[in-house]
Amino acid sequence: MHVADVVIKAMAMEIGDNDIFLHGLASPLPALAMHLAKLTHAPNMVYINVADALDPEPNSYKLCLSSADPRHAVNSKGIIELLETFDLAAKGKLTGMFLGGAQIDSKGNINLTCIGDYYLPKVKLPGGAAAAYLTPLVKKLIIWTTNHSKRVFVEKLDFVTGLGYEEGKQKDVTIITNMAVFKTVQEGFVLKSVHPDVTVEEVVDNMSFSPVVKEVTTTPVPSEEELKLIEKLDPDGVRFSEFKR
Amino acid sequence: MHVADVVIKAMAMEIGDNDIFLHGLASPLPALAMHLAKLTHAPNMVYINVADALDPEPNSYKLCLSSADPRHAVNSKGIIELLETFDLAAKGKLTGMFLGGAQIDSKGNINLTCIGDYYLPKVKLPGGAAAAYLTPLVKKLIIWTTNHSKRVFVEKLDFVTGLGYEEGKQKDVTIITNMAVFKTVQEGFVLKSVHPDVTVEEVVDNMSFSPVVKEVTTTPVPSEEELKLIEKLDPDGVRFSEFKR
Amino acid sequence: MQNKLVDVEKAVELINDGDTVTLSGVSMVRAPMGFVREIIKAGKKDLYLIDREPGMDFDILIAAKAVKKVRVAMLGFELFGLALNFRKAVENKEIEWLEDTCGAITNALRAGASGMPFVVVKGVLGTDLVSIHEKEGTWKVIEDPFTGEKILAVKAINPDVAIIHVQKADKYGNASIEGSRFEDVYKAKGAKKVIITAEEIVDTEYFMKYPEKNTIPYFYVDAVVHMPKGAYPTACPNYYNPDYDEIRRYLAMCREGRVDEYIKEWIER
Amino acid sequence: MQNKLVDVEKAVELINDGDTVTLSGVSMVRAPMGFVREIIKAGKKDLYLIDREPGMDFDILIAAKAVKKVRVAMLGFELFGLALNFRKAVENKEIEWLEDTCGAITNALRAGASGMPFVVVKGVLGTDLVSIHEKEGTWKVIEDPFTGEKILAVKAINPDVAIIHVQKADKYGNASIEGSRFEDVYKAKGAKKVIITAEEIVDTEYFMKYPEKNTIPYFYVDAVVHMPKGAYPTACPNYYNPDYDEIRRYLAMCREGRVDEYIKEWIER
Repeated sequence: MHVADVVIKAMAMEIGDNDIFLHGLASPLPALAMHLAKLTHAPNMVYINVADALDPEPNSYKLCLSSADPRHAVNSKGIIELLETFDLAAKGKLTGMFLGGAQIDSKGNINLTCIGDYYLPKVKLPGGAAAAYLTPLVKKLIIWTTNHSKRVFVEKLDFVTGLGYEEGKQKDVTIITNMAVFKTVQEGFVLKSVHPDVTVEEVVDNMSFSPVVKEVTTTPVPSEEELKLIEKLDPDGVRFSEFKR
Repeated sequence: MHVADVVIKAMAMEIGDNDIFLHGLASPLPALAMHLAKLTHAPNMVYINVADALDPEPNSYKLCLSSADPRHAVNSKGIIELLETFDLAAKGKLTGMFLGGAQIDSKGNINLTCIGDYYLPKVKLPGGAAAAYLTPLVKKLIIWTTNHSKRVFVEKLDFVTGLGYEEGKQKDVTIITNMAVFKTVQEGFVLKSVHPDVTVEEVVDNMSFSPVVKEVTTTPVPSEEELKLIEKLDPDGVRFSEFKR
Repeated sequence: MQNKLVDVEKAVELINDGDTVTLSGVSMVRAPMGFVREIIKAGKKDLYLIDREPGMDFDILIAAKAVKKVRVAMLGFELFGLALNFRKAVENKEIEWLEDTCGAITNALRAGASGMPFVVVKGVLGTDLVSIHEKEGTWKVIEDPFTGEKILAVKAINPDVAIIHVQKADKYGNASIEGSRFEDVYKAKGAKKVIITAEEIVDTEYFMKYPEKNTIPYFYVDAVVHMPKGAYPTACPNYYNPDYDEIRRYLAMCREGRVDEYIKEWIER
Repeated sequence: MQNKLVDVEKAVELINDGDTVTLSGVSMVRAPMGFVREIIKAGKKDLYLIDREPGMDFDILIAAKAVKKVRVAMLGFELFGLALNFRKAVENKEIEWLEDTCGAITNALRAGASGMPFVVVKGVLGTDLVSIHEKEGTWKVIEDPFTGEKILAVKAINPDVAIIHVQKADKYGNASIEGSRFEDVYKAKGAKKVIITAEEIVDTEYFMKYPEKNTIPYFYVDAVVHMPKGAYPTACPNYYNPDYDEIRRYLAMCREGRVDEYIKEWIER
């Protein structure tokens, strides 16, 4: 089983029935996780994507290389301008969003803007997209990286593009990597589970700060049936593109 | 010739080619004036009405009793939500609007709210509709009344619902009644023309304040052809409803 | 998606006495008259009605003593004359009223739909409405933080309930307004609860075929009621025109002091 | 209505060096690539490009030295990697940049369309973007006049020119975006000049038959250009999908330092 499928399953498990979820650009894993959740335990989840589509029909859906590909709107039930989804967020009605993180700190804050100084960047990253706006507004924030490393998990961000854990706020922050699943809560950056064939040590060694390690389980993997669903939604294996070989 | 047709012609003459005009509820005279202008001297005028219609086709148009009647949208070229027209006004792009006035003062300010005190009204009027919002924003404000009288033309309004002349602002304020046409300019409330068979004396005697009377002409009347156009747009004579017999 | 298709008696229970309520349509077009009848039947009280330019829907609710307060930019019957029950209730101080202006109230509804706490609106300054609303706490003159210019801040409106009559809806609440939308989409998106009454219940396939016709998606909606002729005697574009004679009959009975009789006959019809 | 159908060479004259320009579409969908080519051909300079999440359109304009400044929430090629010319130009300080966030920049465009000088936007506070924008003069943290709570005020964006690629337009400028609209309607309604490029020129009867398909009415529009395949290699919904191979070929040539060659070949094609 490819780790992509483990990540997709882990993402899907964060989605509840009746949640409203959005995925943005460059998001094949979230797109599949949302479908997987909706096809299994969360049939009433509201699925909105960056192709402005509401509930694209999974039977006619095929994952494409751009997350905004018009084929991702096929047989959807409505057109939801991204701005309308942002309005939902402002009203406190957007449950969840997925965001990447080029750098992630121990609060789950993320940097997607630049490496180095903003005005003199060493690397200009693509930019934070919806991060600054949505991270303080959603109830469930899922941050993912397929590059679990010290370069990603840093002591201090070069730029705070998005907010992770915020004291006193009802906000569930999950970090899902190619090795493990974390939650940021009041007590810190808690390691919840490691993926099959990954050790806690490997996870911790590849971070510049120490996560809280207490009760660690193994990340559940998708069932045969779930794998078939994923495969049917993504026959071309777009989901593997983010993973370095 | 009915005075309604004189009023319609006078209204139409205020409309220029390339202007963007809106009419609201209870506005059969403005509706016909806008069509008349567009069919004659202002073919490029943008016609927007309270039925959310853009440029309803005059050939299929028939004036109905409610200005928002869906038949007023027949064969229009687009749906323009009223809010979009208000956005145009905020951007300074709505040229003109027609408004009634239950009371009108010597600046062309209007009251559409109440007779007597706001909190203890003697008469609760229907309300100002778009007056407070649009009167400061349009370039051409056309106020009409079919009840030229001392009760309408008052020294002091019971309530300022909409603004007429505003010093230093590019705004052409025209008042059209069943007797005459006025403009409010820096020097005052100027009588421009009296309708056929009306004397200047009658006009002035029926006002609680004195208009500026200098060069007064006779209000032009619609031509035979124009009358035919009006008649074709309003075969049921809805335009006469506002006039007391 | 959950099936939200219910009987009208069930849907009306979503409204609590004292709620702020907004209704679809403008003047004699697409007012949710069928549902208004149910509100009266159910004996709802103390409603705070909010709309840009309503008509018979508001006037008859006032006549039926269901209303505590009204906020509108205009409320009348156009060429047919004043809204008699509204006028009487205000003049006799039986209800409170707050006069608004179209550009401000529509922006307030849009702000509510957009999740903005308030919105700035041009125009209006210099009119007597400003002090009325400043007293009410609904408007405030502020300075543009970028230019320092005075501008009107208008608090968003998020009604407790929006009742929207549409041409087509599916049982999940996906709803299609055909023709003039007025502010109805904003009303729905900004309200805490949304009741859709529909001329026709269509299959969801209709929206899958024409996704751009889905003007109020299901997740905003709490109840769907199948109600043919649900706007009558006001119009429902593509379905029927206003019945001006019936509206005039209502007004004539109001003038004759027989509005109770009209209501009785209407709710028993 | 006046005939605004013009040759692309005529339409490109509407753009002045130094203008703020916004382009339709998102990432690899409905970018006005055909018109971008004309901008490069015409040798426009010092453009200030503004958009939520553009892609190849912005990157190639940067490569062609037409750009002075960029304001975006994200600019990249998704799974294909970074926008190399953007990255290089920023890192070498050849262009200025202002990072925005989707919710703020889209609200700023909507405010521009609505004639609001500014708009308040939730979220964002606490991120490092705030001080960047306060320095820039584009945002300001203010107090909600009704509640006293801190909230972000975002200045409206009214670009000098919006270039919008649509599926269908008539010669007067009535334009229909099919499928995802993104912020393109707001871009058009807020811009000082609007250029429409269209896959198909249709008769006005099309809009008279389907008035709700008129997403950008004629009075907003300054020029209409008939440009089949005008979004290629990005997608135009209902007409063609993105040509991922062509976009990868562009990126491969950029990586090999051959972007000038790509541009030359492209504008001579």
